[in-house]
Amino acid sequence: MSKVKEAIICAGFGGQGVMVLGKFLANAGMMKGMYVTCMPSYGVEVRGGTAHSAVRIGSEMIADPVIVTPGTAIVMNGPSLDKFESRIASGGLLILNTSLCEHKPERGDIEVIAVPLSDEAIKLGNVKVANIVAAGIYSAKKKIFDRETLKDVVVEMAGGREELVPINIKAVDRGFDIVDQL
Amino acid sequence: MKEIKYLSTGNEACGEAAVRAGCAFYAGYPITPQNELTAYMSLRMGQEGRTFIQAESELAAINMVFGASVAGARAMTTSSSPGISLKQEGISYLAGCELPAVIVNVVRGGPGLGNISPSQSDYFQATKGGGHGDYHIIVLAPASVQEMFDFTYDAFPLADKYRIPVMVLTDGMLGQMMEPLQFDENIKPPQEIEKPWALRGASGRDARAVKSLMLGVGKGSLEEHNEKLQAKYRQIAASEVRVEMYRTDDAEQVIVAYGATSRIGRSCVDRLRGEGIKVGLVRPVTLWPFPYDEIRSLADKNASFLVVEMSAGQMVEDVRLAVQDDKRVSFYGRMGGGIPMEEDIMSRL
Amino acid sequence: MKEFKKPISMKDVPTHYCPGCGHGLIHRIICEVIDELGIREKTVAVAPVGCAVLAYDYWDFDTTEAAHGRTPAVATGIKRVLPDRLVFTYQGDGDLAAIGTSEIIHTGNRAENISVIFVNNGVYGMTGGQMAPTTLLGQKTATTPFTRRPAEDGFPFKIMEMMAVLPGVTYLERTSVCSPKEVFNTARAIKRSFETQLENKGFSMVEVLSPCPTYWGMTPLKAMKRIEEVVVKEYPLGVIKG
Amino acid sequence: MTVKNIRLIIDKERCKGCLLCIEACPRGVLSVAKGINRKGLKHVEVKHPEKCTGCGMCIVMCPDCAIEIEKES
Repeated sequence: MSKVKEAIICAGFGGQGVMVLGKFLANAGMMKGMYVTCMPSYGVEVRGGTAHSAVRIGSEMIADPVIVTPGTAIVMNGPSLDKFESRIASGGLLILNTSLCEHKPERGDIEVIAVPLSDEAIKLGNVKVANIVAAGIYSAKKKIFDRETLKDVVVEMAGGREELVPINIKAVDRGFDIVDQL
Repeated sequence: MKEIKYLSTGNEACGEAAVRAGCAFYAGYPITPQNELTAYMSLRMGQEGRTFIQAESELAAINMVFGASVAGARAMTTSSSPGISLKQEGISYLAGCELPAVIVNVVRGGPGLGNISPSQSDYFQATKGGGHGDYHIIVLAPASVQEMFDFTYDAFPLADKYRIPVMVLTDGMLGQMMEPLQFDENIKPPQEIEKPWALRGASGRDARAVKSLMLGVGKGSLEEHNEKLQAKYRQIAASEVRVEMYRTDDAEQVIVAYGATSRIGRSCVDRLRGEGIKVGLVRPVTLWPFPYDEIRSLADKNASFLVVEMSAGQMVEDVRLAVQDDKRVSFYGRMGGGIPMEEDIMSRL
Repeated sequence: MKEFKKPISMKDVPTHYCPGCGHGLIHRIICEVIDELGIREKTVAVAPVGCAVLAYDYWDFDTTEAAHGRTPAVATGIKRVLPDRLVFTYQGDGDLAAIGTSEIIHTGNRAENISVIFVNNGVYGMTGGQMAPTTLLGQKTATTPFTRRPAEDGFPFKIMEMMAVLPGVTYLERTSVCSPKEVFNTARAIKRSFETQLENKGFSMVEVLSPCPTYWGMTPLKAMKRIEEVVVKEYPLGVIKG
Repeated sequence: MTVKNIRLIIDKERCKGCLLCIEACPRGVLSVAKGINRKGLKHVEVKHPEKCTGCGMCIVMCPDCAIEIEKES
C-alpha cells in the first residue's frame, strides 16, 4: 500500500450530517485496514450552529486526532467556509456545497470542487444525503477507497434503518459521477 | 474466539469495557466531556438488566457506588474534572474502607469550570491522593480508544484484588475521538473473587461493619490501619507498575509523556529517529504506581528528559524524583486545551 | 412467660451516649423491631456522621458508615445490589436535613425502597451543640448565642412536610420518645416503615423527636418534657403521609 | 394466671443515671442509689421490689438497656 496520510475536516450546520460524514470516511479507512481517527467538535461549538469533525486516515499510527491544517476540507455551508478556508493546507482540496454558500472561496493555491451538494441530494430524493455525495466526491478524487468500499460502509452504518441504504448508495454513485464529469 | 471491530468513541469503549467486565452497578451525573459515557451506560446497563442510576449529584453518585461496593458488586462511576473534585470525598472513604470501585475521569481544563478541552491537569489530584488522608488509588492512563477499553476492563479485577479504587485517567480528546476498537465478542468478565468482607446480612456469621472511623488505640487503631494500607500500597508499587518504553535502549534524550500526549511524543521519536537523533519515549501507563525505577535506569545511562504534559507541569515532579538531577529534566506543557504540537516538542530536543 | 430483656440484635455493650440520650432508646427500638420481624440476618444498615456514627458498635447486624449526609446514597447502592435485604439509614438532623438534604430528597423522589430513621434532636451533638436546621426559634445553641432568629438563621426545617409532596414517598410519620406511650408508637411506626420496604412499597421515613439533654442544657427528664410541651408544637406528631 | 417471683435487675455499671425509668414507673419501685458506679455516675436501684408488677415501663424508657425483668409463672 502506498503511503497514506489524509487529514480531512468536514464542516457545516448541525443537522447536515458532518459528524456522520466524518464517521463514514473513518469507517471506510478502517475497512481498508488503515489507521483512522475521527474527532467531533463538541460542546459550545455544537450549540453555536456550526459543527465539524476531523478525520485522519493513515498507513501509519496516528499521533494527534486534532487537525489544525487540513489537507481536505468538505464544507457544507457559508459560515464553515469562512472558518476553514484559510486553514486548508497549500495545495489542498476544498469540496464546497454551493447550495448553501453564496460567496466564492478566495484561495488560489488550493483545488476547489464546488458543487450544489444539497440540490444534488434533493434530486436523489433526500436532502440529507448531501454528505454522502460529498464522501463520494472525496473518494473519487483521492482514490483512497473505491465505490464498493463506500457502499459497504453505507450498509454497515445503516444500523436498523435499511430503507435508507438505496438512496445512500445512489449518493455514493452520484459523487463518483460528479468527479468523472469534471 | 470471535473478534469484533468497529469505530468507537473512547467514552463508549470505556462503557462497553465496564459492561464486559461485569460492572453490576453504575451511577453518574452529566458533565462534558464524558456525557456519552453516562448515556451509553444507561442504555447498556438497561439492556443487560443491571443497575444504572443518574444521581442527583456527583457526591451522591460516588456514594451510591460506595454502597454497591459494600454490598459486593462491581461498581463504577464516571465524570470529568469538576465532578471528580466532588467525588474526592467518596474516594477517600472508599480508600479508607478498602472498597474496590472503578472511577473514570475524562479530564477537562481547570481550575474551576475551566473549559471542556482535553487536559492533563488532574495528575496531582489522581496520583497524590486527591481527597483527605494518607492513601493512593491505582491510576491507569490510556492513550487510545482501544486502551480506553482494555484499561477499563483491567481496572475491575485490579480493584477487586487489592480492595482499592482504580481510576482510569483520560481526557476529553480520548473520550470524544473515534478509533477502531477490537475485542473478542465472547469476552468473559474477569474472574470474580470472593469478597468475604462484603455486607450482605449477617447470616451464619457474626455481624460486621465496613467503616473508616478508627478511634481506638493499639489493635484496631488508625495507625495500625494506615500501616496496613501503606503495606498494601508498597505491594502494589512493587508488582503493578506498567510502563511502555519506546526506542529507549540507546536514547540520549527521552520524552516522558502519558495518555494523549504520549501519542504526539511517539510521533516525534519516529521523526527524529529518521534524522538519526537518538530519542526515545517513556510512557507511564500506571501513573500510580509511577515507574520510577524504569526512568532511573535511563537516567543512570546519562539520558536527559523532556516531560510533555497538557498541564503546568505535574508529572514532571515525579520524573525529577526518579532522575534526581534537575538539570537533566526539562518540561514543555500546554494549559488551555491546546495539544502540544510535534514541532514544539521537537524544537526542544 | 415473657421476659423483658435486651433485644438480640443489640450487642451487649454499653453505649457512648450521654445520660438520657434518645439515640440509645431509638437504637433499641430498631433492634426490637428487627427481632420481631426476624430479619437480623438480612439487614444492612447505614450509619451517619454525627453522634450515631458508632451505631455499628451497638447493632448486631451488618452496618456500614457513610460520609456526612450521603447516607441515603450509600443505602441506594446497597439496596439496588441486594433488593431482598432490609436496608435502612439512621440519620441525625445535621446529616439528613443540612448537608444531606439533596440526597434525602432525591432518594425519596426516586422511590428507593429503603427505610429512613431520622432522629431530630434539634442540635448538632457530636460537634458540640451547634444550630441544626431543625433548631427551634428562640433556642440557644453554640452557634446561635443570641438564640435562633429568623432574620439571621432562617426557620426550623420541616423536612417531612416537604417530602410529603414527592410521589415516590410512600409513608411518613413523626413520632417521639418522650414517654412509654410514644416509645411504643415509635416502635409501631418503625415496624410499619420496615414492612413497607419488605412489601416493596417504596420509600418511607420515620422522624423521631429525640432529646439531647447535654446540649439543651437540661436534665433528661426536663428534656423529655420539652419535647412533649414545646417541640411537638413546631413538629406535630402523627402520620404525615401514607 | 398469676405471676410470681418478679425479678427486676438493674445493671448499675450500665446505668447512667438519667432517671427516665423512675419517671416511667407507675408505682415508685425505683430510686437513685446513694453510691456511684465505676464510671462515677449516680445510678438507679430497686428500692421497693415488692411493689413491682413487672409492667416493664422502666425498661421501655431506658436508653441504655440497663434493666431486665425475669418472671416465673
